[in-house]
Amino acid sequence: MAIFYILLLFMIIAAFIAVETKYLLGAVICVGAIGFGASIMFLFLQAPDIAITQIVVEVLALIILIRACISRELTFISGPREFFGVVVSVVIIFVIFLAGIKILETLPDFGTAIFAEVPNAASQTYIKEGLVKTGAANLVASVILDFRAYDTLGEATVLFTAIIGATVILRKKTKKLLEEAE
Amino acid sequence: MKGMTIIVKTISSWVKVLIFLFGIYIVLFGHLTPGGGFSGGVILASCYVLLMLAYGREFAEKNLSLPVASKLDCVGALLFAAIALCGLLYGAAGFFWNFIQWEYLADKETALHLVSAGTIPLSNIAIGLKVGASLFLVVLVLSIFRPDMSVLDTDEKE
Amino acid sequence: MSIPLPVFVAVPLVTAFLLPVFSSLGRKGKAVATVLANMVTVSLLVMAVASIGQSRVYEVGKWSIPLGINLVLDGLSSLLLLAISIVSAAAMLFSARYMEQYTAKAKFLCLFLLMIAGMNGVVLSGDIFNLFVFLEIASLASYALVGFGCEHEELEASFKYMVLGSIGSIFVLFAVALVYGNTGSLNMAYVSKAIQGTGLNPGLAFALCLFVAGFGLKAALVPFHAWLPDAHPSAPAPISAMLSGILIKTLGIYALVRVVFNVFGISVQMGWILVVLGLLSMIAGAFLAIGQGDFKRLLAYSSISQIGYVVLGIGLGGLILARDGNVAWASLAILGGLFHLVNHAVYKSLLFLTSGSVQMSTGTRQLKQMGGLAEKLPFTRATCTIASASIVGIPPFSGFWSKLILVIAAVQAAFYWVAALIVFVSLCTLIMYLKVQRYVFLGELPENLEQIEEQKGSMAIAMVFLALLCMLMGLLLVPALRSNILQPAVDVLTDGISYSANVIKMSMKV
Amino acid sequence: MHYALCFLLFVIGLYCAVTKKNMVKIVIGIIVMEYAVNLFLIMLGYRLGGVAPIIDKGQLESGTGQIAASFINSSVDPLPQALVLTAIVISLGSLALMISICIRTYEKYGTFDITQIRRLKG
Repeated sequence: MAIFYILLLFMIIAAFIAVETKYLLGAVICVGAIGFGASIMFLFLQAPDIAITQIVVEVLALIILIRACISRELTFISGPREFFGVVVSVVIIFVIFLAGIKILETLPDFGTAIFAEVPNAASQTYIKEGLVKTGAANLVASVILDFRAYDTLGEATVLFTAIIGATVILRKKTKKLLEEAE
Repeated sequence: MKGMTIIVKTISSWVKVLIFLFGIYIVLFGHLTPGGGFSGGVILASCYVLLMLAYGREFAEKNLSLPVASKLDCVGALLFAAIALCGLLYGAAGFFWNFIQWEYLADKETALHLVSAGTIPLSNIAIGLKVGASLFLVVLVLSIFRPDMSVLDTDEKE
Repeated sequence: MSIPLPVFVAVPLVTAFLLPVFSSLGRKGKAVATVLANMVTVSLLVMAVASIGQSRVYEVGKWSIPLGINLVLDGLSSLLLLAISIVSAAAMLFSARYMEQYTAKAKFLCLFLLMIAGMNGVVLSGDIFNLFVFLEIASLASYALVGFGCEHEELEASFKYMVLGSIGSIFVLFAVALVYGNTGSLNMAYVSKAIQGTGLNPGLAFALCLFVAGFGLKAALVPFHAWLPDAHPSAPAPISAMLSGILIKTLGIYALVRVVFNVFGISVQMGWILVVLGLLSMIAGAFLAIGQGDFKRLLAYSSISQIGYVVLGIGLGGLILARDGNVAWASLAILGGLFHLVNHAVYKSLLFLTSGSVQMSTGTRQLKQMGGLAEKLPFTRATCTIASASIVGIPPFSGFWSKLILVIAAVQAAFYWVAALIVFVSLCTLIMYLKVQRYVFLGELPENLEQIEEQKGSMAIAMVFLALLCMLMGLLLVPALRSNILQPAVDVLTDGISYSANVIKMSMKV
Repeated sequence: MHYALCFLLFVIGLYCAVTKKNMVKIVIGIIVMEYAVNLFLIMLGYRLGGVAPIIDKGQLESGTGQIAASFINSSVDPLPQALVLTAIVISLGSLALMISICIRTYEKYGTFDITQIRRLKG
């Protein structure tokens, strides 16, 4: 149990450094630290598929982010650090954090999963009959690709849209003069 | 950008085979061991990105050029949509109906074998192909884009 | 004949996956891609008209309700499907000719079809996480399409739109996580059953606020409207017609209404929140729009105020329903709101298409640099006048009837100040569109615009198709048509929570 | 208490995305928010002393092929893991699009600072 606190604190400190540092590359590396902390956290939360995906997606995200800010001369963020704005936002964060504690009390506390209490939750049938109904031993794969396969179709489309969007925005010649059109 | 030092190049030339093999293992055994279409595809993409970083973009382009990668992306997506649609046509049952319904589902001998989960391994392969190709495509497109706009004409054939 | 529901999403998706293959085949490939895309949108229109007014449940993968995902077609979603297919058919037809001035047309058509598939997925889905996934598809496609021209303004507008849109989507995802944490299921019918059972604890109330904030960001209601006045003008004309005409309605208002009325159940406070949001958007949109010099920015601000009408109508209906349960009055107000939603989809997209054709001919969007285009662009002038007449609310056209219903509903429910505000804002809209007519079409022709000529071909057909619809929409109120198009949608909202009972009953039959 | 720390991470991301002036910093804020929501979803499904939801030879009773009772009441919830797998790849997709817009804007404007990119009114 204590490992979760350590990892969460590590991630919060890394997030705070990422937000406040003036050195752009440093901020990107702190985001990498949060990602790796999250992936270790997933391992301890018994989610191996997510840990594998998270680490490798984290590596690719780091490469994409570093691509955006490494080859730029402007690696330092100029401009004064206005003191008043920081204090106000820290106070707002603290208030929202307190409200969050009260709101998140209604959830079942950390160790007890929700699907155990709810009488006919879907997850109970996933675990009991997942192997019989879909034949997949990895229940997460059976949920992704058989019980909720429509989500994964949406998921593949999201990635497809993002790729086509990135290619469209980074294309070379964007406008043609009208007479050249026909 | 001719890639990194000789040490990185030699190591990455050995390691790339292992990464690729590991990615294929994760995709194929997705329904038995942790992993699956997404993790395997991302690992395949990271193998190609390693090549690109170590040897520079031209080398990576020779292996998997931009038009080929976008074609693979579309083929993977179409394969996955085809698996979904033939669930619909196969006895007009359901959109994503698992139509390879062997009787193995009930008995236990063939339960935990490689070919034991109907359409799940097929869609794992389709998703792995698609995620791998499209993530490599993203990193390639981002690295090709030069401010002086010299390259990147994927479709300026008009 | 009952069309299997996933076809509405699968057809545009499969075509979208095919289109990038055409992008490298040169001019012949581009023509084939355009024809294919137009065929898809027209077939979607035919399927939407064929399935108007029906209601059924489709379980994906033949898994019963709590296990798998189910697609729900009821009165409200068939009305939205119809509106989506009308606007996208016209915009696709328009973009066949208009997009000649941009490169990478096959990729544009692919993103356009993905946006349609995302919107169809949002309207049909019966599962909140699935709603989030398809909401993400439609928004990602629209972020890329807003920045399609890669000019200075377009890139900055699409970045601002993307940042606010992503924050909105993350709010929705956090709310879905909270709902799953409190109720244990993701299916809308089972979630609303669990909420009726346990009542609204603080966690679910916070989830409801996050939903309202997330979908409000997508619908550009006033506190969250910062991105709309930049995103819509800088997008290419068919895209800003789609964005303003239908995207903010399906991603924003439909999702908000579905979650508030059918999943959480309307309460007096939520009714007041919707009415206040509607009023704020209505007034702020109108005031900001009057001072605009840019044609499309004026249209974008007027979209914010018209969205305020729709949210006001539906919020008023919800308030009446929650406060004193008078279903007749509430259904009249909701009828006004929904009818205005469909009307606004038609004539706002027509206005953006006309602004696109004016921009393509004259090359500028500034009202001050135009004038006297009446005889140069006869088609555009006729359609723009029809659209302005119906948005302002001149009797024979459709806009008048929906505003009339809203005013009657407000007066009937003793909200006199709301009715007064509605009339006042429609006066401001009148001033706005008189200004547009004066600057663009009347007045003297500047010398540098002597030799411009009208764009014939598919652009004119699309505009005429929408203009005809503007005139005929008034017939929707005829009892015969109303009872099977508008009334089922209103009934879905007025009987709120029993949505879950209907869905489970329908799924039992299948 | 774990949920509250996760929510704090979410709020830090929101703060960074809303108040920072540098484009890459705003993108970093959005990524931190995505991480926080993914973590929150997985923590919802966790069970004390739980087991990963993967059935292998050990959990199958040899004779009947039924799943061992110990696995059923100690397995972690597979549903949030399926949602998070989708959410991770969605966040990577939107990150790629945002970074491509940032790079293109940097090429046009020469800076990442949105105060200097204020061509648009309103």
